[in-house]
Amino acid sequence: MSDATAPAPARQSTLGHIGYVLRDNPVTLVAFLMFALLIVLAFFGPMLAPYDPLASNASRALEPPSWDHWFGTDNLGRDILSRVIVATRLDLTISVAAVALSFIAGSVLGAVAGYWGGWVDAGLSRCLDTIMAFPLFVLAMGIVAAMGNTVENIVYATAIINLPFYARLVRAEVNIRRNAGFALAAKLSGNSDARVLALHIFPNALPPMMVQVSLNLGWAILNAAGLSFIGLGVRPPTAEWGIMVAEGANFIVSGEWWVALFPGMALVLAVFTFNLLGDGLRDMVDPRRRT
Amino acid sequence: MLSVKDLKVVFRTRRGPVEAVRGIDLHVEAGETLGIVGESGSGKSVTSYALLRILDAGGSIRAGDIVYGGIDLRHAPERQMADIRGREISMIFQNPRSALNPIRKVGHQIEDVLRRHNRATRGTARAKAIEAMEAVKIRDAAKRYDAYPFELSGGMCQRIVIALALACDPRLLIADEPTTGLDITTQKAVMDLVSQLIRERGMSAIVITHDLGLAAQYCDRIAVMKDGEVVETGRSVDVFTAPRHAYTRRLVDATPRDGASIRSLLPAEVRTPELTHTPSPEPLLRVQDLVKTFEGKSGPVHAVKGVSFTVHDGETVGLVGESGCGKSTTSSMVVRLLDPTSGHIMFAGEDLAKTPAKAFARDPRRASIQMVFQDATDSLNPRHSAERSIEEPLRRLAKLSSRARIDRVRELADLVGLPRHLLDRFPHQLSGGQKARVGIARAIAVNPRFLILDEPTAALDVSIQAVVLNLLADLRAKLGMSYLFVSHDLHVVRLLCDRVVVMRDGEVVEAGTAEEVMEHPSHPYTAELIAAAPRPPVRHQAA
Amino acid sequence: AGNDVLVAVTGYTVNSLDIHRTGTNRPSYQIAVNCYDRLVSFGIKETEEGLSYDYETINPDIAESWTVSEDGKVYTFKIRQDAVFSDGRPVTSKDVKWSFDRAVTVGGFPTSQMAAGGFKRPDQFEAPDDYTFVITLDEASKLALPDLAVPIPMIMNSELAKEHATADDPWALEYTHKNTIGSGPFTVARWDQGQQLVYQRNDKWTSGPLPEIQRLIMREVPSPATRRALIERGDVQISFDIPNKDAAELDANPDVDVFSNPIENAIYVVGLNYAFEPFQDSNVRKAVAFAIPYEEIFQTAAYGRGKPLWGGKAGVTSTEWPQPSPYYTDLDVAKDFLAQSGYKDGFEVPLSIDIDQTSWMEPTALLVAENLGKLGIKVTINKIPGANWRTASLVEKRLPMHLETFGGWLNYPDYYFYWCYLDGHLFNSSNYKSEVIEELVPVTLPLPVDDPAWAPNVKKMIETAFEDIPRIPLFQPAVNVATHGAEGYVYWFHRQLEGKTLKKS
Amino acid sequence: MGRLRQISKRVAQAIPVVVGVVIISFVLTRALPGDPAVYFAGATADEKSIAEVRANLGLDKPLPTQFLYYVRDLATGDLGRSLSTGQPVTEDLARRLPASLELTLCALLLSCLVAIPLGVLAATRPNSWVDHLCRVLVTTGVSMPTFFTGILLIYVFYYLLGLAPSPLGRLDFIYIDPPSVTGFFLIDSILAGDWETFLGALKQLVLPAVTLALFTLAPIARMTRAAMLSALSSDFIRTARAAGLTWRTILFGYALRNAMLPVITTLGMVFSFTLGANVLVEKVFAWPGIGSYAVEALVASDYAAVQGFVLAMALLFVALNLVIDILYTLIDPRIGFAD
Ligand SMILES: Nc1ncnc2c1ncn2[C@@H]1O[C@H](COP(=O)(O)OP(=O)(O)OP(=O)(O)O)[C@@H](O)[C@H]1O
Ligand SMILES: Nc1ncnc2c1ncn2[C@@H]1O[C@H](COP(=O)(O)OP(=O)(O)OP(=O)(O)O)[C@@H](O)[C@H]1O
Ligand SMILES: [Mg+2]
Ligand SMILES: [Mg+2]
Repeated sequence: MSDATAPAPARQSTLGHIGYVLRDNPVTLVAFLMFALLIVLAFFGPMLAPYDPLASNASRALEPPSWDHWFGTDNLGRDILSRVIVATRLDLTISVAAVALSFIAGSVLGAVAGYWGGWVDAGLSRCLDTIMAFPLFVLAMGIVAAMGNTVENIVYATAIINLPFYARLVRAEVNIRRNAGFALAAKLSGNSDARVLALHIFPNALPPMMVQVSLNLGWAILNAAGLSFIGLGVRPPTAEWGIMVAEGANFIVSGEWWVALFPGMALVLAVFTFNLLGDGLRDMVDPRRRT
Repeated sequence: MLSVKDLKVVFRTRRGPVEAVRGIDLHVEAGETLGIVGESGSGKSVTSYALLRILDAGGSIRAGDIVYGGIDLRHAPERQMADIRGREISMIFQNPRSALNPIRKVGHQIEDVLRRHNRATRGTARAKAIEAMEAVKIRDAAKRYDAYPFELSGGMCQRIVIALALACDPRLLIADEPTTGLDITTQKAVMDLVSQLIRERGMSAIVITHDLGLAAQYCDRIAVMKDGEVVETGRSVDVFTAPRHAYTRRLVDATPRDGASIRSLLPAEVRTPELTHTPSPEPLLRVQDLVKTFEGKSGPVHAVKGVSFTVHDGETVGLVGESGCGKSTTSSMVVRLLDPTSGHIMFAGEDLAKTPAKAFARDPRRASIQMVFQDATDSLNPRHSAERSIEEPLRRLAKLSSRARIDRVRELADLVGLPRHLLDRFPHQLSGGQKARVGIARAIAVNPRFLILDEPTAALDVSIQAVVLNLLADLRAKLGMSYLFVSHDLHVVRLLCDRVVVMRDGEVVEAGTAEEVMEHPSHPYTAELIAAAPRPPVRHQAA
Repeated sequence: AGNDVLVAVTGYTVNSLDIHRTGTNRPSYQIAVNCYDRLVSFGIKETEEGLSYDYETINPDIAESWTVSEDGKVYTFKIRQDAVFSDGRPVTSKDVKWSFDRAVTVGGFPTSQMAAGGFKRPDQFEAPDDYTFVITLDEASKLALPDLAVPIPMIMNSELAKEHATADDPWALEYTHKNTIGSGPFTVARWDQGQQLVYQRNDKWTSGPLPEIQRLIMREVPSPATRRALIERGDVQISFDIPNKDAAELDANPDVDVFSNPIENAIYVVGLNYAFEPFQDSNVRKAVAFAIPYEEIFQTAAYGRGKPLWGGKAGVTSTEWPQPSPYYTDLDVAKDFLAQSGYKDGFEVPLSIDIDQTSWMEPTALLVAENLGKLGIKVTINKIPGANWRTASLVEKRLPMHLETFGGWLNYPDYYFYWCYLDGHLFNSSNYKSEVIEELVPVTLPLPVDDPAWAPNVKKMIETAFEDIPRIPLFQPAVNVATHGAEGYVYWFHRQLEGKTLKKS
Repeated sequence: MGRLRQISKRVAQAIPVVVGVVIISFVLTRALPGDPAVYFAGATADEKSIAEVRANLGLDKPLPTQFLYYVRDLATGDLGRSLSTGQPVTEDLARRLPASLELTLCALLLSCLVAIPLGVLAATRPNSWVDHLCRVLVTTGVSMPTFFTGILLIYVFYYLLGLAPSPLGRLDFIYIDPPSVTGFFLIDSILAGDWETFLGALKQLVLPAVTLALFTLAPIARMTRAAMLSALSSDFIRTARAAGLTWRTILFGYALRNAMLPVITTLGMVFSFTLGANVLVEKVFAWPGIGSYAVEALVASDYAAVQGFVLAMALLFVALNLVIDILYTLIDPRIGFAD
């Protein structure tokens, strides 16, 4: 079509674009609303919690949900609602920190391997293969067991097992674009290889990575919860959903379902939110989705 | 035989319904070949899909009648439609390789169709399929039967697609751009085959193309489409020699042909006098014995085997040849994106080949050699706005302040004729011609002395191609640049270039002035290339 | 399952059939008690909690009678002539000698347990004829005879063992690791490591009335919730070593019988390590002892199972052990003590717990931490994986504050003090050293209980331990067992399920 | 031929991975905090007996020497002896691996049977409510921690409803293990013609397999949907439609087969991932598999067991990749020719 007749859609504002993405897909909208809720809880949780999440009260242990304690109390008489709310911050911190770490490290390694190829690529691929050859959860267990179960180590372990996914993804994305016209054009414009890689090629790998990020955020929480379940999680009395479920699990059979159910629901909801967030996030960072 | 009345097709999209086809009338007589021409997006493909009711999800026929041999195709039940497809009406598509199931043997794909329409049983299928393959002149059909699409050349794949379409002896064949993506010589072979088969079997056909020359050569009648409407129908020769509609005229004008000048491609209304450029005898670039050997998976690939040519200051040299002959590899080396295996690239007296490609980004001579890429879409960063893309070399090479950059970008936009309000758009929001302009603006932003154009118009419609070619000619005259123009289209090369270099299999087979090479090719390969290009009838300059 | 088959579930896995082998874990001790006989064994008595072993009574097992020399150093046993191994070979004193030699030679746990009774070298054991066995002690000890009734000095078929011995493995540890060669009431019919152990009654057993059940299947089910579901629904007849909470609740189920026996000579304690500077201050230790919320711990960690060990009368008047300490929960008193100490403003200390024992340690630690927080002592809880736990707490003794438990098989206070309060001894995880106790324990340990010096010595030890309070007693734990359709469960000091008394009901 | 070369190349590529795994597993086990000598010396061990145990275990030697011994033993196929189970590691693995594999494979099979049709359904109706519903359903599955799902299922189906058999591992005690041929109870019982045992084993398998399957639905369904969407929008589908092929042939014969390639890759990843997730499920269902073995070994610093487990996993992984490559070449003729 010629210039004169070309329909000229006005460029949408970023906010307008986000608005569109949200309206377009009801599931994404719900996911973003839940995400907002999680963020609010993470920031203001301690203020919103009705009780001190750590205060025990042996005389009111294992009470079912009531007006005083909406989610009931646990075996030490602590308010489960408060603990669930306060745990949000820690769980989000673990997953965000772990994902951020693996995102950064994986991006750098993957981009370098994908762009320069050769023995760097071969070496890195073998290393990643080696990591992937472990059942990842078991590897995380091993790392935490070896380094000690602190929050930092859980974050590191989670980051390490997530790393191959990012590195591979970025490697593939960079690899298909390293000879793309726009990369060559950027070189002609006087960009060094490193700049071309960092400023031109890598940002184009972001949309698929956003999906990975959101999946991994959920996965990181599950991972931490799993570690807690086998006793390698964060330390008590810290409120953390995984530990709460793991501890509550023992009470289900005796009928005290609320001890595990509510933190479990919070866990499921958070992971669910992150998993659903992916497509929406991708659409937001992808300029091609703008019309 | 087929008549279409007031057909309207609507797509549901993000921004509301799009009327892709807005009430067209067509009819095809028995034994007749109808050509549908028009530029990209004019609704040619949608029309053909509508005929077979295989529109994409979201598309629907809003109004109109499609009657084929007395059957109302618009309202026929799906079951009946499925029987008609392939047996009564069949279709071949552009890009033959992707039109075939990549993981199924081609013979089986033909069998699937044969058996679907009860033309063969399990026992006879193989023989029938081989027969169908032989009908499209596939040599060694029995052997090719077991081949997968990736094992066949493009031309061979297209023959398979044709065999698939003709396997059940349909009475109407629809060919949607059957030769795009094929080599110029293969293109001719395929078109000759199709028209021969149509004639032999007495079928009717609809040939869809954006190449007027091709349509004129192979069709009895032509319908010209624009923006979802048919603006003109008539006998091929009439449409070409005496176009009635202004749009048709513009299209005919823009089609490169013998004896045209570069300005004559433009619509008469906007034609300005051609600016002259005078090449100086000083050599600017001298390429000597350039060799490039790639380390391929199965041994070395000799992509370029010792190429030498010279470009003078202010001159345009055309580099022509079939796909895969080493044109792009040569230009990549000259523009210093690729290191040659051996040879010299003397530019303004210095050997550029001495500086490795890796380090050339920071070389002071970087700004003096630039390039416009074949695929405008691919060459623009999808995340950068047009402005940002044009700005990039200014920022990196010219090191201008941000104010000066903005001014310069606007100046460049005006120079290449890109409306300023398009500057903050992303590539996917621009049309092909607009993207090409962005690419050109970027390449000339730092005033290079030498510009390599790697098939800059290959992905464009003829009318946009005409505009871009004229733009390039004007820039050359205004800025005194030298061009190396890479192309496989001899007509285009002749329009723009002073001299032509013809390549084949990594070697230069012929070089000389454009006139000489076109009129009196000395190498048989050149002659073959020239013969393969479609030759539209010459238009009466009356109008 | 037929009428003579019983199914029991536990949460633990058996890793060897031989208690003498290095690396054999505690749950595997059940093989020693079910498949082997000893020279003597403890009797069984009726208690309010049901049947229990009787530490006071020592019955013949393989030995039909024994005599002790005047000086208490020489023990002469007569072996029963009708006792046979499960392969039919008669049990002789040569087998006893070989088994004892083995126990004192192989090293590790068996050897040190034997040493506790005074059995240290093979030359102490003699088999003058086939049915006489003589033990000569270096010095008389009241621990000698009871130590012969613990699982370690079991009697093995030495002939059979020797057939499987090699130069590298003279004690045939490889063979007994996977095979039982005893004369006990059961043999192992099937052992699927990690899944189940199937006992088959040994019909040739003569050391007691033949067990009523033919087979006893021990299933390993790691999840306590699943174990609980199984026993409640009656799919299994016995759930062994169940959590306190389940015990409390299963009690309410009329179909399920729950037996909770306080473990003799065992205490759950908070250990305060002298290597950690603030705990060298006796006022700090007392402040901690007064700050611990004993009742809440007992209710949340033990669900009231076991015996409270706090709030006792001041001054030690009895030799009963364990007995309540004079400490109780009073934050004001605690604050006073802390104010008198050099750590008025509190301090920070990690409280370490064992991952394998979280069920009681975690709630306890949380409650302790919460209350100490009120004194200004900032406690962080540190979970240590099981493998590391022993190294850190007992071998390196480097945990400033920790939860600990020790249970002595031999039910004497001085035996407990020997392990837990003597400097350098394994369970003295507090690095505690008191002149008084260092002096008293070695002289008291061999003394018979009726020796006039014994009771005063023991009282003095207890007094010192309570005053210095390096280990703050919390409560005496119980071992809980639930049955559903089975009877005859007997509580044993070794805390293993003995099959010979069980039957279906 | 190209494919054979491709496969042998793949095997060759696995060698550095195996070497890497050997090294990492060694380093990881030595980095574990516990002192196995102390742990296994027993309750009342003293310095001397701990030293004895340490010498027995060869832990008194310097690390490089220990590594050399380890490699030497490996070369002879000796994985050492697990301290916590007391068995040679090879025997442990031989017994437990089939249990894990049986569970994992059944779960994956179940998952595929549900997820692939779901994905196809969603792909044929993109952005419809069916699509959204599928997405929400499978996402819910993957959002539930497996141990939570497992416990919930036991509570509902065993404890409350009494529909499921007691979660007691692979076979209730009223049955006798089938004679071991493959180690897979389902297969072994069929081979033995013992249908009762087969049913028993199947019943035990249902809940854990469902638990795992729920967790793996999402990646498979989503990949199927994406691959189907892109396959359905390819040119060859249009050709097939224009040729009048039936919708069934197009959907299953053409689109699905092309979509299988990425789905198989995903399956491979899900498989190795599931083997890891097994750890938790096995714990909940008392499943005597390799996952729970690894957890116990890790917590007990049981060097030989951890090393053996990791090595077995790596080899399994390599084998799995081989199988996937072979499947790939079976489905896609392009593999092994063009890269
Ligand atoms: N699936 C679709 N959804 C929305 N709009 C569509 C769809 N397919 C085609 N269109 C619109 O219909 C119009 C006609 O498209 P069509 O493919 O028929 O053009 P064409 O003439 O075949 O062009 P070309 O030469 O590029 O193949 C275009 O403007 C296009 O944007
Ligand atoms: N990186 C590479 N590795 C191996 N072979 C290559 C590489 N790049 C190009 N070739 C080969 O070199 C030959 C020349 O390629 P080139 O791209 O220069 O052709 P071309 O004339 O530009 O063709 P087209 O008209 O299709 O663009 C081809 O056979 C191609 O397969
Ligand atoms: Mg088209
Ligand atoms: Mg090219």
